[in-house]
Amino acid sequence: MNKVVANLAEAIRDIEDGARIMVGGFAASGGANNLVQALIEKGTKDLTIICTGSPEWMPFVENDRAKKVISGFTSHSLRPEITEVIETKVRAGLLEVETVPHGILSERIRASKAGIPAFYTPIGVGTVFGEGKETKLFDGEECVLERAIEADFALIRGHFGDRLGNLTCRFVARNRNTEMAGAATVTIAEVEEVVEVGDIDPERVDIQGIYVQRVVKAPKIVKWLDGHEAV
Amino acid sequence: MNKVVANLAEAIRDIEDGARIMVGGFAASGGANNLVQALIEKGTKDLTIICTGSPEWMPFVENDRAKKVISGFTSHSLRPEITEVIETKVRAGLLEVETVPHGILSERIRASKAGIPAFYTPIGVGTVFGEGKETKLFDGEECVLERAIEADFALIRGHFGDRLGNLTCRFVARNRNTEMAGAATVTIAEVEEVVEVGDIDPERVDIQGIYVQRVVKAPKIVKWLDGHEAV
Amino acid sequence: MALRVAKELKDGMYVNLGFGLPTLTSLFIPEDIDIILHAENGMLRYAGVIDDETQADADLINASGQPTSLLPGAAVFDLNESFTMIRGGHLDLAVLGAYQVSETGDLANWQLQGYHVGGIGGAIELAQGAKRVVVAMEHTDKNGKPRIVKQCSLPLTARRCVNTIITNLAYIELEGAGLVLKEVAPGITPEEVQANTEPDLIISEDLSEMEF
Amino acid sequence: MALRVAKELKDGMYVNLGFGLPTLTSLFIPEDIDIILHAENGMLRYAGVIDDETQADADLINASGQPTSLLPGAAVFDLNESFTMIRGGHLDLAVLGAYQVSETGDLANWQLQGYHVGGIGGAIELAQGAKRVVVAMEHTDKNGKPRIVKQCSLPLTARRCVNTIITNLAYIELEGAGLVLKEVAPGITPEEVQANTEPDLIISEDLSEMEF
Repeated sequence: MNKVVANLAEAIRDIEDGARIMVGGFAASGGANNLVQALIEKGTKDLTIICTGSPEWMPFVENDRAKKVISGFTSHSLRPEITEVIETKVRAGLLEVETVPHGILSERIRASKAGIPAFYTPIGVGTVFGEGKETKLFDGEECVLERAIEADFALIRGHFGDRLGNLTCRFVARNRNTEMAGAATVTIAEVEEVVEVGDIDPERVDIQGIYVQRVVKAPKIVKWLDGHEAV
Repeated sequence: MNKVVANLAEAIRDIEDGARIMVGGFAASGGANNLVQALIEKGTKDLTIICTGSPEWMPFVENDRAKKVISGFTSHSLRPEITEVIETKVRAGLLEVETVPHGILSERIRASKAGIPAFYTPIGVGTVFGEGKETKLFDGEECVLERAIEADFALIRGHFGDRLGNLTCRFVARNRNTEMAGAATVTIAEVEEVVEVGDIDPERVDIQGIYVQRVVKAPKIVKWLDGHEAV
Repeated sequence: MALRVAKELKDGMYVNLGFGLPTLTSLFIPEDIDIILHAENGMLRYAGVIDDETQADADLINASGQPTSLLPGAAVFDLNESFTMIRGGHLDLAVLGAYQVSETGDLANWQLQGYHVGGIGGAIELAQGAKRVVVAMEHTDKNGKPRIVKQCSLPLTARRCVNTIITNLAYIELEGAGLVLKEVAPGITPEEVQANTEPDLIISEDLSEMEF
Repeated sequence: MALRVAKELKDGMYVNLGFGLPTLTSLFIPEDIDIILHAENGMLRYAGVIDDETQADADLINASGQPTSLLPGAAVFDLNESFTMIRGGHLDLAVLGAYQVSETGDLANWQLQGYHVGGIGGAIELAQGAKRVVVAMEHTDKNGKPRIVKQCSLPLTARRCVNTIITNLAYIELEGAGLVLKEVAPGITPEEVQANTEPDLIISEDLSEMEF
């Protein structure tokens, strides 16, 4: 068993137009920036991007590769001019957006990974986030039914990885990487370092190899929330 | 903030007759054996015990302290004579049992911790485990509605613990301890060693202090599945 | 305002300071008590913002994406665990920014009028999940219009969730009877607060001046 | 029987060996391939059972509660993560014991007739969640009655979940057409297998003798 592939292009070889893609990361931490860049270079389009916010969907939206963005932040939290650009695209029918609360998106992704087709939550009741959803009372509290969200590929970032697909994550780089691993048909992980089997402490495996199909070594790229890259 | 209490008796001081209690552990690993023993000594009765199997409910059932057992194994997996004793109690109306698949119990406990009142699952459809439950089709597959399960107290076991309630668990002693921490109104953790704040690596906190109300130092007691204690 | 918010923080509390302005509060927490700050991206017990980017670690950022550091007793975890904490009612207090708060405690803080895009982030879960919700905001918007309104005109984040409003002018509690003005900023009269507030305020019998 | 089960294990597979008899299989896994054994109590890539209790670590036990050890590349995790793996369809193969299997693949392996108590454990999730389910059991019960039946008389674990049955007498695949007898144990005739099986068996055209 060897899940390590030679390069980024091989890692994303079978991602085709129209695919549904989960992208890990939260602000500057844990983004699969190399895999995303490789996918932009490949020219794959009409993608549905499921992610935390602008750092993950920006490359796809800027390059007109996204058909739809499902995210906690479909606006840009720091740059109003980018928000205006996105809003204009949406009004022109060039882009579809679905704004989903961070934690509900997280739970829907985890549900997909965990074989839970749907769950109830009070989050969103009485707002646009609960609109049009089935409701049910639990102990007198109104709840809405939320569905698991699936994808064809998950692009995630780890720190160390081995050929069995076991990964560690640094500090808050865990963020959405842990939930997305295993929530898509194929999970592809870029890692800072490929280590020998046995090098990762069994108690420090943050993402178990069972959820990961491919591992590729790629340098850490840090993009701060305002868009500038770390030196 | 100091969650460390002086002794076992103080840790369980307010557990009263009729309480619903989650008890961590799976076979010989991670059981809150000291807290359970203290509760038996206190004489608290009519308890509902939510746990993995016989190692956790045996002390309560043997001493007639349990009104109900909710567990993946309500029979004894290795000792048929104990199974007969339990079965006799159930038939005599002295004990109520609810056999719940391990993973569904786990998910119901986690749901309680995570503010999810209910979820759907295909597990149990067409068997006694799905009987009498609401059903719904998702993508053509029949699923049953499972409710979160709550408790008044969770008795769990950690390895290291600090005064903020942060805990580590050794290897598979994570088992149900992680899910039960925070799923009850009050979570009480026995630990092998109380360490200084800062001694636990932030990346190795298995149970975050936010879920834990009390910590008490107590020696490790290993009971193997057949009932004998380790020397 | 941040100073007044900091006074809400008591020993032993688990607290989330939401995106933007409220994160400033972390700079004013008394050092002699244990306040455990929760960052929705996966941290408990983090410290203030690191201004020097060369000292920053991108894997130690707060929910606003700013570099920070961990205090002794910290824990890091993933987003799902983080929202288990929030949704499961494990936080004692959430401090949120707002565009508008209604007299019944409805909160609007995620989307401008007429937009399709918006940033809800974790605000909705914090508003519904925390045991107590404090809104910290400027009393009026940039056009001088009240942000405390009878009914929110902007898309709602959550209904009936706000317990306390702290602004540059006042400290207001939402109680069964309505909006109770408890404190005014130094030099501000209750009449000035009312003039900048749409719904009627109940003036507390023990109205005092804000202390920091 | 355990030897025959071991032949089902291929390089790269994630496999759960259920409570009791099937755990023996872990002793017969070829050393030159990567089979990742999953234990429902929270381990991936564990080794055989440790017989000497003085060498045992209670925090390194398999799902049957027996002491084991971790191989290089192992991971430990909690029960919830473990069942996320099982229910989410991440296991390639589950090998389970059984009291009865029906001709449509219904499985009964958790409770005896007329009992109120029983041990379902994780069997139901393994039966419904694994990509492929192999049952390993004695062909007949202690009274010589068939365990492969038209309809299970015992309480069901899960419906239509079994893909393959391996017994001391035979290797049987459950296909659309019915129960297909693929292999017989050395010295056993298809007629002897049929005589100990309640539903009619389809004899495979390439019926062979079991190899180990």
